[in-house]
Amino acid sequence: MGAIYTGSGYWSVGWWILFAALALAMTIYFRSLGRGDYKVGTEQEEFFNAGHPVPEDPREYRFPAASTYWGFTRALSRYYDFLFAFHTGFLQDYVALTAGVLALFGVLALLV
Amino acid sequence: MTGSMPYVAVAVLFLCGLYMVLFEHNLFKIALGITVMEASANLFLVVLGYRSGGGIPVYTLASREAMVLPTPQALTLTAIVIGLATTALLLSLVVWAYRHYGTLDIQQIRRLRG
Amino acid sequence: MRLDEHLPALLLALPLLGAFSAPLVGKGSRRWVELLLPVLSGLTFAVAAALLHRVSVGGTQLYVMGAERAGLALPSGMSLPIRIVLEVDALSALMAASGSLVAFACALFAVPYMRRFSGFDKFASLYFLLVAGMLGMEVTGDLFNFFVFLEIASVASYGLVAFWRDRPEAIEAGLKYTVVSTVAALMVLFAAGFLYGNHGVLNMAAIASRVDLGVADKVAMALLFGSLAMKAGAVPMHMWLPDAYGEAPSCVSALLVSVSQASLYGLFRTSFSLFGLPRVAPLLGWGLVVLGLLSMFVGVTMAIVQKEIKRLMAYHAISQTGYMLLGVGVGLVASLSPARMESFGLVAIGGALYHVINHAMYKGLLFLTAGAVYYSAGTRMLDQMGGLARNMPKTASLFALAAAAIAGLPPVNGFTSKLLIYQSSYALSPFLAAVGMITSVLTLASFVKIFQSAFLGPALPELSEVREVPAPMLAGMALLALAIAGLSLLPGPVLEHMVMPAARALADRGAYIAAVMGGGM
Amino acid sequence: MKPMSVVVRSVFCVFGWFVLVFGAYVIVHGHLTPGGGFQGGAVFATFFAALMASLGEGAFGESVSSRFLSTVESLGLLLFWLLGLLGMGRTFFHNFLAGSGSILFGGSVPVGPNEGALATGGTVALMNLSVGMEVVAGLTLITVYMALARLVVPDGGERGHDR
Repeated sequence: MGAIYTGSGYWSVGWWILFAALALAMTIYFRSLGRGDYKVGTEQEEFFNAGHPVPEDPREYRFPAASTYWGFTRALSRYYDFLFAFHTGFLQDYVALTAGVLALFGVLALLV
Repeated sequence: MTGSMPYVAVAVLFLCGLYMVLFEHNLFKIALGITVMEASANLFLVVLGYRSGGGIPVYTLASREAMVLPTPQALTLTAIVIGLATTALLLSLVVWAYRHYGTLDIQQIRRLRG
Repeated sequence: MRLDEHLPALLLALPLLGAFSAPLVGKGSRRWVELLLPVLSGLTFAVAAALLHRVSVGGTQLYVMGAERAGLALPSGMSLPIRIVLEVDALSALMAASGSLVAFACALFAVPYMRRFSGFDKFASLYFLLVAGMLGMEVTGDLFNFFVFLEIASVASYGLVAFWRDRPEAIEAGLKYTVVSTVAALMVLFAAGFLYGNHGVLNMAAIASRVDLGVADKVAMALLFGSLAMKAGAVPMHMWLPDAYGEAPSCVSALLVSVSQASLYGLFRTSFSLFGLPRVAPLLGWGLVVLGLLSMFVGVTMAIVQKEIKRLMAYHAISQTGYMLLGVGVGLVASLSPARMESFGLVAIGGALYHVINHAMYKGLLFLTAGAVYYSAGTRMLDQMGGLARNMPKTASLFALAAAAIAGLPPVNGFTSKLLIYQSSYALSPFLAAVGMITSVLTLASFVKIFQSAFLGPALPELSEVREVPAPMLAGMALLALAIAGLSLLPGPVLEHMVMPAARALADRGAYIAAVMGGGM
Repeated sequence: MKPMSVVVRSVFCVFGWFVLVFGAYVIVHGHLTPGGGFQGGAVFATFFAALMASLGEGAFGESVSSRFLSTVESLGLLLFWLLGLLGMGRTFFHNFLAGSGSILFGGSVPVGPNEGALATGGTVALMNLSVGMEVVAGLTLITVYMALARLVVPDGGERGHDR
């Protein structure tokens, strides 16, 4: 397997597959040991839905894409407010930004 | 001074076109602005190749030493062809946009954002 | 007549034949077009692969259109090339091979995919024009010819983005893309005019040998740099890209990734081969790095909140383009000193070019899987999907492979090229590598989002009738998956025989000039 | 479009044909004078645009179908491509006819100032012809579509969209 040297280390896909197979074998081994304190018919069998109430019908158990990473976007809400204000969907903003970057780069080039 | 006048005309035409694209709200005027910008590019190429007092760059008519450069004229013709294709496509897109949105105001054609 | 000498011309002639004959063939029956599209695309890929082999064995290939001999760039008594010259070095050949492979896969995919829509002969014609424009940009050695191919690719892509003309959003995306892109292409024309007025030539190698960085040269440099960066989709000039990629038919979106990379190729050529002099190298290099950082971060943070599957992927295309800009920018900054070039500059360029071909493959595959989901489930909103892995196991596993690749999970190919970029940009500044890693984590997060909301979870009753897509669509996707597997499992040979020669060809400005102008400059 | 007034119609019927002649002239003399396939073709197609503008769209739509125009367009482009391919003995687009003595524009160019010999130019002249064919058909097609402004989608819209 060909190794790639990056100057400060190397990457070889063969070694990686070897280690991944080793890790997989260990995982399967540990998993096969089972869990002794698991008891059928107690609260250990109940669902946990990230703190949300668990619906009665399992068909309704859904986590829609729109609320994925809700906390992440909430934490960065000021950054996202700016970003959405920036993406106006307005054609003339597109052209103006392109022309602006061209002009800025032209001025920089003339100064060098 | 007069030698650089064509370049001033190129710049003025170009800025007029850019102004139309940036500040007019009617889609047809935006399409016209792009055509004006294309015209300024074509004028620029033709002016580049011009030699004052030069002859016609046709082989069988070449009687003088100085000739107008033929290459920029070929470039201009190609650019005109491309400009025609772009303009035709742009106008048909404008027609379709009017059909779907019922308006020619670019500020109201912005369902895609964010 | 030796055919292998004519490979560069055949590379352009085959897609053009398809573009010209598709409307005529379509007069007979749709089936003929369905045969023509994959067959000619496959032949084009075969020609590109043969060209890649020939370049890697025999060095840079010149092809002078209409000359007495293919390699006759300077006829006797001429000090400057007068005809249109195709100059295919290792980088051009690599880009052409990867682009035509994606075109072949997308053509296979398009045959059943577009069967639900009318106007397939027009679609095929525009598709071939797009391929011809893309390949032309990558192999041409003439600046004005580059502009012409750029416009061919652009006009074809305007038509293809707005191909579903009964959808208002498609028309809107096409309209915006047309206006922005036409303005940018006019800037390329102005730049060609400035360079022609200053030097009297249009051949890129000849211009590069005469560049003196006067005012006209600098203006031309800025115009070329800015407009090609816009065509490649760099932030903050990226906003047409999610519109266009999101609304085009999926097989076109997958190909548009490669077409944008042809603009990226032009940007790299501008930065290295045309204007790569020490005086402006820091400006160009840091310009690429800044655009790259902005693209990476803004692209991925916008992607993570999207709700439409293709729009999300389109924002990722911006973010991944950032990696390439970063890698090549680091290489350009490093090129100022030979020691730094040797220690990490070439690695950075190699990583970036490796990422270019990796990205063409896995982003193409991602768009095709999105198209497959759209074809079968009939929706592109993530909220309306769920449990599709039960109905479409093959598509789901192909998606998982491509998602692992774009997120840079080892051992898939995306990791290899990102590793090269991280390591080399860390040598320039740790901040660059840190932004790259954060971007990679967020990329993984957003693809986990698609995978869990579209493919995992309980089966939805309204999607119970969904079936796996037809075999030609699966074949198109499997072709790209095979390419990903090859690039993942054989990183050493790929890097040694394909990518690093391309990186050296890009970095070696003198060789690019000498191939056309001869050694005695 | 409705037919215009009798003045416009009469003027067009008398003088419109000169546009055709001039367009054909520009196409055929493309290798001798400024102009060529695209310019001549554009002039030629102006005739059809003026025809539709002055006599109304009905005067045109019945006689020539868009299917025919599209065929002519493709044939012109394929001829152009074929002429490029025939040069492959040396290179793509090599002008193998120029100066070969062939009856098809194969004559040799006289030296010095002269009034221009039509039978020169080789494949350049033939390419002008094929491009002229393509441009006439293509521009007329564009004009027809734009003049009729007809919806080019199947009845009831496309199938297969998600909404």
